[in-house]
Amino acid sequence: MPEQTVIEAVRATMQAEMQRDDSVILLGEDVGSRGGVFLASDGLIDEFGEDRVIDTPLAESSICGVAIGAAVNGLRPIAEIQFADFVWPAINQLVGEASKVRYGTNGVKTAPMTVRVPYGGGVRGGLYHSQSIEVLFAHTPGLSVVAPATPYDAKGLLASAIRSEDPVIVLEHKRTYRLVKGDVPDEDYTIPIGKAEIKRPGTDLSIFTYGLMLHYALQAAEMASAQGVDVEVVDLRTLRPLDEDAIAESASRTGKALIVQEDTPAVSISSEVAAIIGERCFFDLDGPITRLGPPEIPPMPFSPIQEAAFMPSPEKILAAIIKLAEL
Amino acid sequence: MPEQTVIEAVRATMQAEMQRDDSVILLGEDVGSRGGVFLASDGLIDEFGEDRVIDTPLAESSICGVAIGAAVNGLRPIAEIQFADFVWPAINQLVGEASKVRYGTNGVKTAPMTVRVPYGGGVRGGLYHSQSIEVLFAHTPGLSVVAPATPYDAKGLLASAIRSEDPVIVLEHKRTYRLVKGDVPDEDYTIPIGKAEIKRPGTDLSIFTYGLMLHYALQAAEMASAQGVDVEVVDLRTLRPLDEDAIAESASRTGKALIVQEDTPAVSISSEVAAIIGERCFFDLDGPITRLGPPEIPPMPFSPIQEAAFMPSPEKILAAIIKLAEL
Amino acid sequence: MSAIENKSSNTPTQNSAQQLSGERLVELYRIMVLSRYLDERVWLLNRQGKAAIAASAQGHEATQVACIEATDPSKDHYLIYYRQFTAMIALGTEPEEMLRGFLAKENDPMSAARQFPLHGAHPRVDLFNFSNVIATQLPQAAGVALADKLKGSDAVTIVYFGDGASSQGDTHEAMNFAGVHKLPVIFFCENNRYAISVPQSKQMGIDSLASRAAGYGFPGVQVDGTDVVAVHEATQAAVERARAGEGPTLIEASVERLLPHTTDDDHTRYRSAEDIAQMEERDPIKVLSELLKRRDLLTESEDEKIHAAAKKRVNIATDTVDAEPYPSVETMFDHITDGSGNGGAL
Amino acid sequence: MSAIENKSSNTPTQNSAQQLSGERLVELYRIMVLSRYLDERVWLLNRQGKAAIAASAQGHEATQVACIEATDPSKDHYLIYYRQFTAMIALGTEPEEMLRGFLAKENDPMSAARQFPLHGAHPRVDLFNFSNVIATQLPQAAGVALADKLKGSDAVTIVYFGDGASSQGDTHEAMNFAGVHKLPVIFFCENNRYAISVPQSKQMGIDSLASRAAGYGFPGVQVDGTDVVAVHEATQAAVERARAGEGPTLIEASVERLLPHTTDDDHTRYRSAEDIAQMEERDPIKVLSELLKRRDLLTESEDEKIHAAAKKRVNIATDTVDAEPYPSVETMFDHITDGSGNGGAL
Ligand SMILES: Cc1ncc(C[n+]2csc(CCOP(=O)(O)OP(=O)(O)O)c2C)c(N)n1
Ligand SMILES: Cc1ncc(C[n+]2csc(CCOP(=O)(O)OP(=O)(O)O)c2C)c(N)n1
Ligand SMILES: [Mg+2]
Ligand SMILES: [Mg+2]
Repeated sequence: MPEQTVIEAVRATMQAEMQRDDSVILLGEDVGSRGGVFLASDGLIDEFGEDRVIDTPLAESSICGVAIGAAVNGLRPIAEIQFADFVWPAINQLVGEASKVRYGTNGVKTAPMTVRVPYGGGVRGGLYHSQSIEVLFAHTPGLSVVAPATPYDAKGLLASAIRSEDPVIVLEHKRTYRLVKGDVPDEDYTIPIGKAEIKRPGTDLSIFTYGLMLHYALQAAEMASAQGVDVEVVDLRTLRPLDEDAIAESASRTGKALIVQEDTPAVSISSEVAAIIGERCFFDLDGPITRLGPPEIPPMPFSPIQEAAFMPSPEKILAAIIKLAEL
Repeated sequence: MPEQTVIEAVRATMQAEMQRDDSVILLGEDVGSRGGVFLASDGLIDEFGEDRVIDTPLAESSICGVAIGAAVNGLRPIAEIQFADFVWPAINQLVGEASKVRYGTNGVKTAPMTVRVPYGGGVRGGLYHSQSIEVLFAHTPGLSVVAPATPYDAKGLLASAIRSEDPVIVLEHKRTYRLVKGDVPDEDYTIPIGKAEIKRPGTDLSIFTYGLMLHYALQAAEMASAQGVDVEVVDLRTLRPLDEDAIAESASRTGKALIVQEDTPAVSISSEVAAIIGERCFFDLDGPITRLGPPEIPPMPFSPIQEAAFMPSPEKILAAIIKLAEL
Repeated sequence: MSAIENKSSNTPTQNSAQQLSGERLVELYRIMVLSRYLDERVWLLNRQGKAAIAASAQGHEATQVACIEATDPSKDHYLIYYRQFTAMIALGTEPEEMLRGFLAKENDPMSAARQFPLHGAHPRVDLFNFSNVIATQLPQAAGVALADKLKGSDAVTIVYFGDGASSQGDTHEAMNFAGVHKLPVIFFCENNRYAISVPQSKQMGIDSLASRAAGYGFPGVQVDGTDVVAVHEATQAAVERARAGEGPTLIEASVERLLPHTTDDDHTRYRSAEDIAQMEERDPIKVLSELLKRRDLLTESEDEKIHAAAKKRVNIATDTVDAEPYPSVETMFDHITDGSGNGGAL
Repeated sequence: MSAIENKSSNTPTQNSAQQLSGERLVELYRIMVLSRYLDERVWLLNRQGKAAIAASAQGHEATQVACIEATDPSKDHYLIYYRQFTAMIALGTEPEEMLRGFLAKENDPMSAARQFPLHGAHPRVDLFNFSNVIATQLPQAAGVALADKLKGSDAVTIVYFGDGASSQGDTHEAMNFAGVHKLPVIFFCENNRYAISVPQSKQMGIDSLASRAAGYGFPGVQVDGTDVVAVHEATQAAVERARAGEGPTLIEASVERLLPHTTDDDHTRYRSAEDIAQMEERDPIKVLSELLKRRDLLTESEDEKIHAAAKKRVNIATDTVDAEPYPSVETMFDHITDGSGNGGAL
């Protein structure tokens, strides 16, 4: 089983899906001869040509609007948004339109499309190359939102997204692209959308997280184990629909919930996970439902010192674990 | 003290603020001789002229982008988005830009602007004239978001918004415009942004809500009182920043929390309120943190039967009160 | 080809593939009259409290029938907005089907009463209108056309929009994308000089939208939208261009919005009495009826029969649909996502 | 006035208010050379791991100094994007101040190291750049100009954008709004034929952006962006128009992007060797240096002195800023909202 980085898994999956199905096309800014700014589509234009790997004009609303139209008319577009911070111009087409194609036509039309959105910080991106943009998508009925954190999950969830009959937003944490390596089987597989995974079983406390923070949480869990606290780490993986049963099961079992995210906390994924636990696990808990996130300031300063202060870290997570475990 | 509807209070407040301060201008679609589609600006063009009451081209991104530029250059624009469902094209200018003007320039520039957004359903608006759009705004550092539910609050919060040195999103529930009447003093007053209000004190259970649902919750509370349950109703009023202290105080005091909203629940205001309570009131609660909202389907069908089934109602709220009170 | 052309039936095009026959002209007139009666009925149903909202096509009928007539419904794609009432009828939507939308009945063919009338997707031709949000359909149309181009199909995509919609960023992005890729799409603007209350002079700093096409590298044509023959010719030329792989065309049809914006509007608030009065001469039904009579294609009594038949048809449809059931609550949970596991629950 | 004009210094404008003196030409050259050295230094600092990212203005220098020269920094407004490195210097930003942005130092004047270099707002002239998000500045510029118009000020707003930015909906909406209201704004496009790797042919279906202005009811001018005199004249005409209340102008300056898009890019991936090689002739420093010498405004030894002075200036600035402190963590909590109660907590 070859080891790949996340970005390698993304590239290989797009390639495999384009080989598998002629109707899969890729469109976005610089996805052609440049191969994408993160090289996610490196070489694909050589293999599939300009018709299927389309360098679009610099206009995200039309990238997504064109993807909707193409999807409705028989293709399976993968739209790449260059950085998550630039998805805002396309919100109208994604949240307003794509999400309701099936519902608004009572099932006559569907929009099988994938939107890949590199997001997140810790890359010296400053205010406009670091944002987490999951909240609105995760809130919107009719959309699915996945956020793989490992090369294995990146392949399985991206394949599911491309094969889905409905729009799927794929959030790829850009810091994980080259940082995170892992085994990825050559053979075809998918991971069902909507399923969390326990990435580390434990008994004393459950961490719920996703994206880059999964890796920090796993590191913190190791450190905590040295201090005698056995932490379970649940990778949400899909942000819409959230795997409510898996969340409730883990929180009820360990009795303590810590939710860790990189996005600012107010009205966010961590709010929803906390609400699910507060409603479903109330009688099983033996500690407050705790959230760890960055401060409520615009994410995130360009200054490396301030960026580090902004981001949750394994150390900050460890501190939150110990505090909650000692209650 | 004259009685006004919500829309009358909105109109009178804009008029008073424009009289008070020459730099206040109004811009949006049909705000001129049409007086706005809800007549919020009825007559204002006659009093203030075409320079200060600007019928814009049909383009929300530029309405908000122009407002930012005008605000940065000394005006205090009030931008009207005709229906909340049409705010999506402006997200880039509001969430991406306006929210970070002060922060991104280290305080050198500010954008004192107000964006009025009529939202919400129960008006036979179907999928595209009924949406609740508060989630993303309430999530975004740098923005303030208010959601007045009464004529008195509409005046006080709109005046605060217009006088704020930073961007404020004012969410006006369009169903309340003509439905809700109340006393509004003639004299000048403001209501601080960030303060919830207990609209009905009670001892057994706290309802947290806002917008149209406030009125349904108050009706439900009356009905519950006939069944011996004394319900407190907290009007959140400001959605960013949420009044965390008021929320925690009420929930801790009554020991039971019911959060009611019209927006679909996943990753929403009700998630955040539940998370605040789950973290801060854990040891004071004697029942699960309960949320009542519509089903997770695109909001909301045009069919009147389905629309009614979608919306929370006083009866549904009462049922949730009784269930939670009996635990 | 010059960037902007002005077309009217007084300047017949030489190379037009097919002139409209007298018979077809009368047939189009018949559809227009039916549309007008049905449109009036819908407005009445609103006043009776039965139809929550309606936008009227009165004044736009000639443009819409003539445009559809130049296309091929068996393969072409139509992205409409809320004002293509007549186009829907021309594409074969029965009056009963139209009314089911307005009355939010269970069997509304477009959206099963989830959406406003005329929104959703047509069950028999590729006509759709996903949302009320102005101009979103234009980039979608470019995408539809892109798919045809990649598939090697010679289908044409026609996308309708208003003068107000021209201001949206999406309109620009769509035309730009279509221009770069020379897509088989027709951008069809029904310019009635108003976006609700906002007159064209506050919407754009120019007199004719057609002039914008030059900025995207394809032709723009302005045409009198009350003139069936002129609209048909302009559309036919655009369709030929598109099918031949030569790229998009922007057509601007000048029409009048005879009624207020929707049943919720009162245009006397913002239109002068003269402006309202002058529209009478531009009523496309009047214009075409006079033309047909001038050309001896229609007698007064045939005209009366056409009107009587339309009226009767509308009465029957109203009675039928009025008696039909509303959707049940349960169906509102259908078709959110495919629910197969990929794409997930709700 | 014809919609598109092509200007170069070979066709001198008759009514130009003020011709550039030989002295000023040399002064502009001096700024361009300083900009070039500083720009090269920043690139080097990136390769040394000290500057996280840089976008270069190399190739755009002539356009930027000439444009600024035609404006009035004491009252005009400048909405830049990340490539107006030379414009910032021309507007009086000291090399130390520029470097503080690149090295994310505490005293970065634009944003206190919260933002990428060149983003934020200038402390002394009304120059700002709120975000990295392409084209958002254009509607903002229309708003700035609207405020001036309402206040009765004769200030002009200059907003810069690239060829890629022309595709965004915001660009269209801004030009349309400005055209309707005849706002005192200059839409200044630095067209370097590439948006990162996407060539102009994939960005638009036309050869010259200036042609779009006709669709908004104001003039568009295409100008050789390596030609200081031509850019100055075109800008001066636009400034006069704007100050006189006659409305916007679109200026398209054709330039070369001599380096890759940013320090993160490698343009050999997508540009042919010939395409890269041909740029040498269009290097604006070379072009202006030759012009000055041809006109006897500059000797070889004076030129060398200018280069030596610039180099020295950049060295001093580098040493100074390198030793300066980074911001403290605490300051990242400043200036989120005013915190007065109105506008809320945080
Ligand atoms: C994005 C958006 N903004 C605002 C509206 C509200 N609205 C509905 S129709 C309309 C006017 C449209 O005018 P035009 O495009 O000229 O079409 P017409 O109704 O005249 O046919 C407006 C402003 C909307 N539906 N979508
Ligand atoms: C909305 C948005 N989309 C994408 C990007 C990523 N991006 C940064 S610069 C750039 C190319 C800009 O090209 P152009 O406008 O021609 O300016 P140039 O860099 O050539 O001066 C892109 C795609 C962005 N910053 N903003
Ligand atoms: Mg119109
Ligand atoms: Mg460029």
